[in-house]
Amino acid sequence: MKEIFFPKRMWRSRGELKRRYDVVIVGGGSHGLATAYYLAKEHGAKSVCILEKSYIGSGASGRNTTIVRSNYRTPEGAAFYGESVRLYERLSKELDFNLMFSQRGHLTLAHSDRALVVMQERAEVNKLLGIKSSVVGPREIAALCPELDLSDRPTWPVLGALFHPPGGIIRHDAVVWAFARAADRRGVDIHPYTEVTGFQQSNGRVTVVETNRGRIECGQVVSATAGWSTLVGDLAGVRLPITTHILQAFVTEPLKPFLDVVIVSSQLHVYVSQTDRGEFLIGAEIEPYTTYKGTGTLSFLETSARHSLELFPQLERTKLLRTWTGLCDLSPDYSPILGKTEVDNFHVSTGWGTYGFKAAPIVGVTLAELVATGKTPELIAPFALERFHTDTLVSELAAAAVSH
Amino acid sequence: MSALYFMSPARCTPETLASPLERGLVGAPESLRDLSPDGKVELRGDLARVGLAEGDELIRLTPRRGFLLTGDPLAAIDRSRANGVLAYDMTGALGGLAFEGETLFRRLTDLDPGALPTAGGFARISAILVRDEGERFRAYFPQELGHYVVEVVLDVLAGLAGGRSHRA
Amino acid sequence: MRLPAQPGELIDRAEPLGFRLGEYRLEGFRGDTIGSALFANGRRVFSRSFKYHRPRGLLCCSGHCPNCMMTVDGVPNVRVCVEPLREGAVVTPQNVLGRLDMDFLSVVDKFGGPFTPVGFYYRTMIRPRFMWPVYEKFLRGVAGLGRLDEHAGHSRRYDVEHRRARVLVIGGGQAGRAAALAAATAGPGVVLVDESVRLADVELPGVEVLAPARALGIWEGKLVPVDSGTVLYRYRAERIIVATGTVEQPLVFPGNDLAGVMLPEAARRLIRDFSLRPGQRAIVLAADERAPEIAETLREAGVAVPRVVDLREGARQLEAHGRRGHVRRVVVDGEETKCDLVVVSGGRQPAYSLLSQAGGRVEYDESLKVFVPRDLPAGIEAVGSVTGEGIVRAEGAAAYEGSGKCFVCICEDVTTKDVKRSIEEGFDSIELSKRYTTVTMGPCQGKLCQLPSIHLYAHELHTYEATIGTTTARPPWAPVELGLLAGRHLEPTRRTSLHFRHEELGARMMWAGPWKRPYAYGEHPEDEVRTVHESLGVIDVSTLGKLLVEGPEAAQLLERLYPNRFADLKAGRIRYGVLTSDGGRIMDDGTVARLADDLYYVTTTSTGADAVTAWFEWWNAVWGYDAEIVNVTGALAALNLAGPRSRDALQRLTEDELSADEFRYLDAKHIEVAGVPCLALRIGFVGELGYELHFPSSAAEYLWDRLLADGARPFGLEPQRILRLEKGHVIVGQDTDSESNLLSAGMPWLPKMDKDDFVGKFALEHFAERDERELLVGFTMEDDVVPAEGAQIVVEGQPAGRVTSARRSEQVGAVIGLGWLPRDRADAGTRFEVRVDRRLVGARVHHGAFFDSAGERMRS
Amino acid sequence: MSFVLACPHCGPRPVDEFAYSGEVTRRPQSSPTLRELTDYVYFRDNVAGRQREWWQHRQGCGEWFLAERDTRTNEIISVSLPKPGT
Repeated sequence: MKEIFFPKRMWRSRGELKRRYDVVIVGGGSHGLATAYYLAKEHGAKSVCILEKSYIGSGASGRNTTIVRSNYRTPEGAAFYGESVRLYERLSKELDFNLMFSQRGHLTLAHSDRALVVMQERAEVNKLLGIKSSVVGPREIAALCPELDLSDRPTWPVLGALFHPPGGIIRHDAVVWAFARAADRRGVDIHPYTEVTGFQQSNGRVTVVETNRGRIECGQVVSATAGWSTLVGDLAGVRLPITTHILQAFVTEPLKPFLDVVIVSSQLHVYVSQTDRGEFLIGAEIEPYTTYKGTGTLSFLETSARHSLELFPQLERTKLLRTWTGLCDLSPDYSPILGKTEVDNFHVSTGWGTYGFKAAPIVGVTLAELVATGKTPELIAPFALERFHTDTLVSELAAAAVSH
Repeated sequence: MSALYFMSPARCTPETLASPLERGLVGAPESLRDLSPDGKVELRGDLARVGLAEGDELIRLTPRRGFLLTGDPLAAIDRSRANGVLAYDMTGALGGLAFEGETLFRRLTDLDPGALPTAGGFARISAILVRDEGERFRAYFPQELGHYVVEVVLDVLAGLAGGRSHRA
Repeated sequence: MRLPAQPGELIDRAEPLGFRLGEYRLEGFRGDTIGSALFANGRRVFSRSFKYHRPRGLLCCSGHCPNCMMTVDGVPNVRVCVEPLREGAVVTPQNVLGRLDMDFLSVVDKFGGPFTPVGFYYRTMIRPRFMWPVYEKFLRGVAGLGRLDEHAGHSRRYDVEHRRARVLVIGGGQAGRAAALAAATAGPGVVLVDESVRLADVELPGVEVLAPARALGIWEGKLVPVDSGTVLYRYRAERIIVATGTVEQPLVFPGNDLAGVMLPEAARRLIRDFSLRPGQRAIVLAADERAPEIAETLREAGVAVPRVVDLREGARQLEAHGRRGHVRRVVVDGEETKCDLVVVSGGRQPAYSLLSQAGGRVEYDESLKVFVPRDLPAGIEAVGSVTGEGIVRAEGAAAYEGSGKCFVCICEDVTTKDVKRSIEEGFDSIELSKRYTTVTMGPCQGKLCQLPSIHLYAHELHTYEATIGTTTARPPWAPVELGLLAGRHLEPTRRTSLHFRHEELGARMMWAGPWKRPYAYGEHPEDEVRTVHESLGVIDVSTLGKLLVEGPEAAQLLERLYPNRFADLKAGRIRYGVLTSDGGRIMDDGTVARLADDLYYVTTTSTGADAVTAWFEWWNAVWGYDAEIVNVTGALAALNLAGPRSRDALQRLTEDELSADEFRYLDAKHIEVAGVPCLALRIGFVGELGYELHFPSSAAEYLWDRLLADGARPFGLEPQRILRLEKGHVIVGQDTDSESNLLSAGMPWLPKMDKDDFVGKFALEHFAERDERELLVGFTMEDDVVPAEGAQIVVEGQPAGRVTSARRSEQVGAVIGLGWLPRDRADAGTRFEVRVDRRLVGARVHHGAFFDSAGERMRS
Repeated sequence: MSFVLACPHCGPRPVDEFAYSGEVTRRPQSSPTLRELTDYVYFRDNVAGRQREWWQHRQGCGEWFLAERDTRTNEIISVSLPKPGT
């Protein structure tokens, strides 16, 4: 609060690279920064740095649609994301930075009875794990979101929804900055505009991280580079089951509060929320082809505008203001890949598809524990890279399509 | 008797047949014509060996895949198969619609009207488009989407006429 | 109020138009914009700003800035400076608590300053946690601009039109027109797009002029959508010439947002287009060469111009003061001048956005002090001032000193103080600071604030603009209505040839994948189940995917696509088949009938037809067997006639012999039914004696009518689901998911592991070596409760499995279902518990069919 | 609409008309180890650069073909019909 009157630096300005760090974290997004923060806070790590090729939060952390939820299909996923939401709920206070976590409720719409069954399954799994989640009918939807077109007019009328009260939106940049500030204050060196160009290894371990600003000796390495994790993995000789795709979103001009809940439709491949600034934030599904080129497509704008209007015809004269894209790492089972790899001290956080931002705090907590203790926490054991070698997947596919 | 004789509407007693566009086109402008009952044959094989009868129209999609629009699909199939080209009666599979106006065409598809016939995206589905003299076009599309296509075309026509929707 | 007729004025003084502003009735002329008409009626304050609720007036008069945003006829955020006036238009101010000239929320401006610096919301309202929703509600309430009418919608018709151009010229200024004319000499296909209504009547020989219309962006494939109001023209161009000119830049000084501070073009438009005097007494402040020219324009319109300041001469202090939001005086280096109009020119920034979207590089030009486009991709050209050509370097301070709020970004109310503070706090790159201060993120999307803010960053960070760089230019170039992007709302819907028959019979239609299908025909699906068990039902299964596989190597192809065997299938016989991925997962299922040595007829699930066709074709593109794959799904209708009476009923309509000996279970035969040639398959998904008739779709209604006339009763999808569940038949995609394989889903008998190869074989070899974690089995409930599909099987309080299908069966006399259970609980008779409505209900594992387990009825 | 892809038969068309089927992989010849199998089923090169990949002109002629594309720019370097059995 007093920083309102006496501005204070959020973090130190970029310093020189040290010759050695115990832990080198590649990627200055929410995952990397959270891992650094919890390493310093929970495990007293003194020698940690973040290497970010651009500015902090420049990748997926700053390009997602800010939705947070935990109503996953698999027990493994629901337990994991459930813990993430619980951490997020306490995070503003812990980091003394208002992340504006707005738990206004999250509705995933069903337009077919098949979709209702999948929701029923998610609701049942969630309830057993203590996550608030239930299937609701049109009448309850109308009470939660009177603005939604629940008539028979749309091609795909709404039949029901999965209601998840703790779901909501959060200010994504604030999460990045708050973790960065907290990590910085605990001695983590954040190096923006520092790109990793290679790793030197000996005896199956990474010993040196090479960057465009020089080399660093390292104890352990964490790669949290959504979009580019294949390339960083390649540098370390770690092959990943990942393809890279673009995800797009747009916002409209700001309007007075209109929509309180977060609305998602898998059938229409669209999700809609209204930010605290008043903009409608609308996103869709990833493009089907792999690409590293972050330009958007007109057909995305057309299709998601059309589908948004099926849900909210009132928005037809609302103006689209700004569009953007981000890169997503897609895993074969739509669950993340988290933890150890076959290179002994090289750990990954990847395969997040479109769900990574929701998991930032719990990724930080669990990866920090792994790095500090060498043991994989139980919560993330199911998400090990090894599952693709042993063919024991954790499939969120049935719940996927679009489930933001 | 061919093993595929159950594919051919031409082998049905004529009074048993209906068109998928019938209901949609009730009251529609005369510029729209239902071509669904016309003979359509899918060809697989060396298209150069297909023998064409008078009035037959061959649309080549690939060197080995084409569509034959023909007045007598049964004869066309026999002729093709005799020449070693596999032929399938798609008369019942495809709805057909003739329409007029390049603007109407442009409101339905991104395809180049100067590069027809071809197969491509049309009214958010896939269709074979043919251009006749002047601004007259034909579209052939999956019959199960026939009602939808008619609805879209009538809706676009209403828009071109300054109306809001053909239903409103 | 108006000046004498100006040459080329846009208004038609002969045609007055009445409109309303709140409770006032006002008048303007045809040709006016709402903005010009309001101005003519003496209105100077048009809106209240985003954060501080400061009064704002016309600034750009070009539709860029948010200063004139009002609600018009219920539509919020309309830039009235470019919105044509209509008779009867109802205009209301927005983002105001009270009146435009007396906004109670402007208290934020007066007192909030020290409490609401940039990012204040990140620092406050954190404790106590339970209060945040209350704070947030307030924050949301004061944010946003216009208010959406919740009953609006479906008010306009929007269309999309695809067009082609040999040369598309964007921008109809001198350079654009010249380029278009030059291009036209080479032939037709030249189109010129311009935003100005003035271009609407311009005739250029050989050029199609589209105006007023706005190119929204340049996408890959030289795709340019053009916004013309209610039609979106999607141009595909061979060559694109961008002549978008420049955008006038404001100056950054205290009081630079007061009503009466205008850009030169705004003053010029008011005078030239609408014959309005923009003020009585003006000061001209220019950082470029245009001061004399601007002053001249104003004087010609009768505006007194007591002071013209060429800022290149090095003024340091500059501030404007006002009363109630209107500018009243300007102080330059201590010298004060009274005025009601300040025309500011901060130079001109090339409008490079489209070029940058198209892949061009943007570079800071040190000599011009603006960003210019460079290295354009092939087929994209730029002409005129957008290239920097003809621009005179503007010289002035990044921000002028003085007292009062000094705005870098008008849209978002970002002051120089905010920017400085963000840098102090460590947000020291343009992208970071943009996200923190929100500079350039408002309605103008940086058109009026990107360059000034970059100058400011460079100044504050003691570096060069070139080092700072720009933020990424993304489409659209200007805000665009969602309705226009959406176009028409109709979506493809697959209907079977019997769709209207189902509707006539009162069926409740439901979505099943891309198809509409009958759920049931009456209120009681169980009645339809009974009909099938007892007499004769008929269901429309035209949605089944249907494929022909034909050729000398058709058998080899199928042999390799399916885990089970098809090469040994005799002509005229049918076999069930399941398709698996190469990872061994179940993808689809259906029947395969061999019609001749080299011809197979394959059915797939209703949603699988397209995917299976593509799957077959892809593998065959890899393998190259001499076989053709033809999707005939739509060509054929299919009816499943089921029930003990089906043989007799069908026999009455055909002369072909249907006796149990002649037409056996799993036979495929050609028969003629009521004059319709059919492929009849004797199969039994629903467990009763049955025939599936496949025949030309155009005869569907006829044959359906005949069967109904003969006593067959239609049944829908829901009764079919009950019937198949009684048989323990699996629905792929409902009972199986993306991880299910043939061993876990209870079909270990299906794959023929002695085949050389098939898709999924390698994976199955490995599955066979491990124990599946869970198995798909049938069960009967102990109580008469029907668990939801998706209900959890609970072991020690934890989810351990799930119900995938469950129904009450009259025939079985119990609630039956299918579900996934842990391997150690999957033996027949094992008791387990399902969670139903917060309690645990017992159930027992049941293997095989629940009814007629020997399959005598369907084989009868 | 994104980039334009040239179908070997129909010529340049918007990418929305095509179905994408991923990078070209090598199927193991006979009974692979679990490691070899999962490498083929799940793991991808996912290169930032030239990639050989499968496309089908789903809304047009229906042909499956191979394209070489630079995934950093979406530039199509070449398209070709598959040579079966190789």
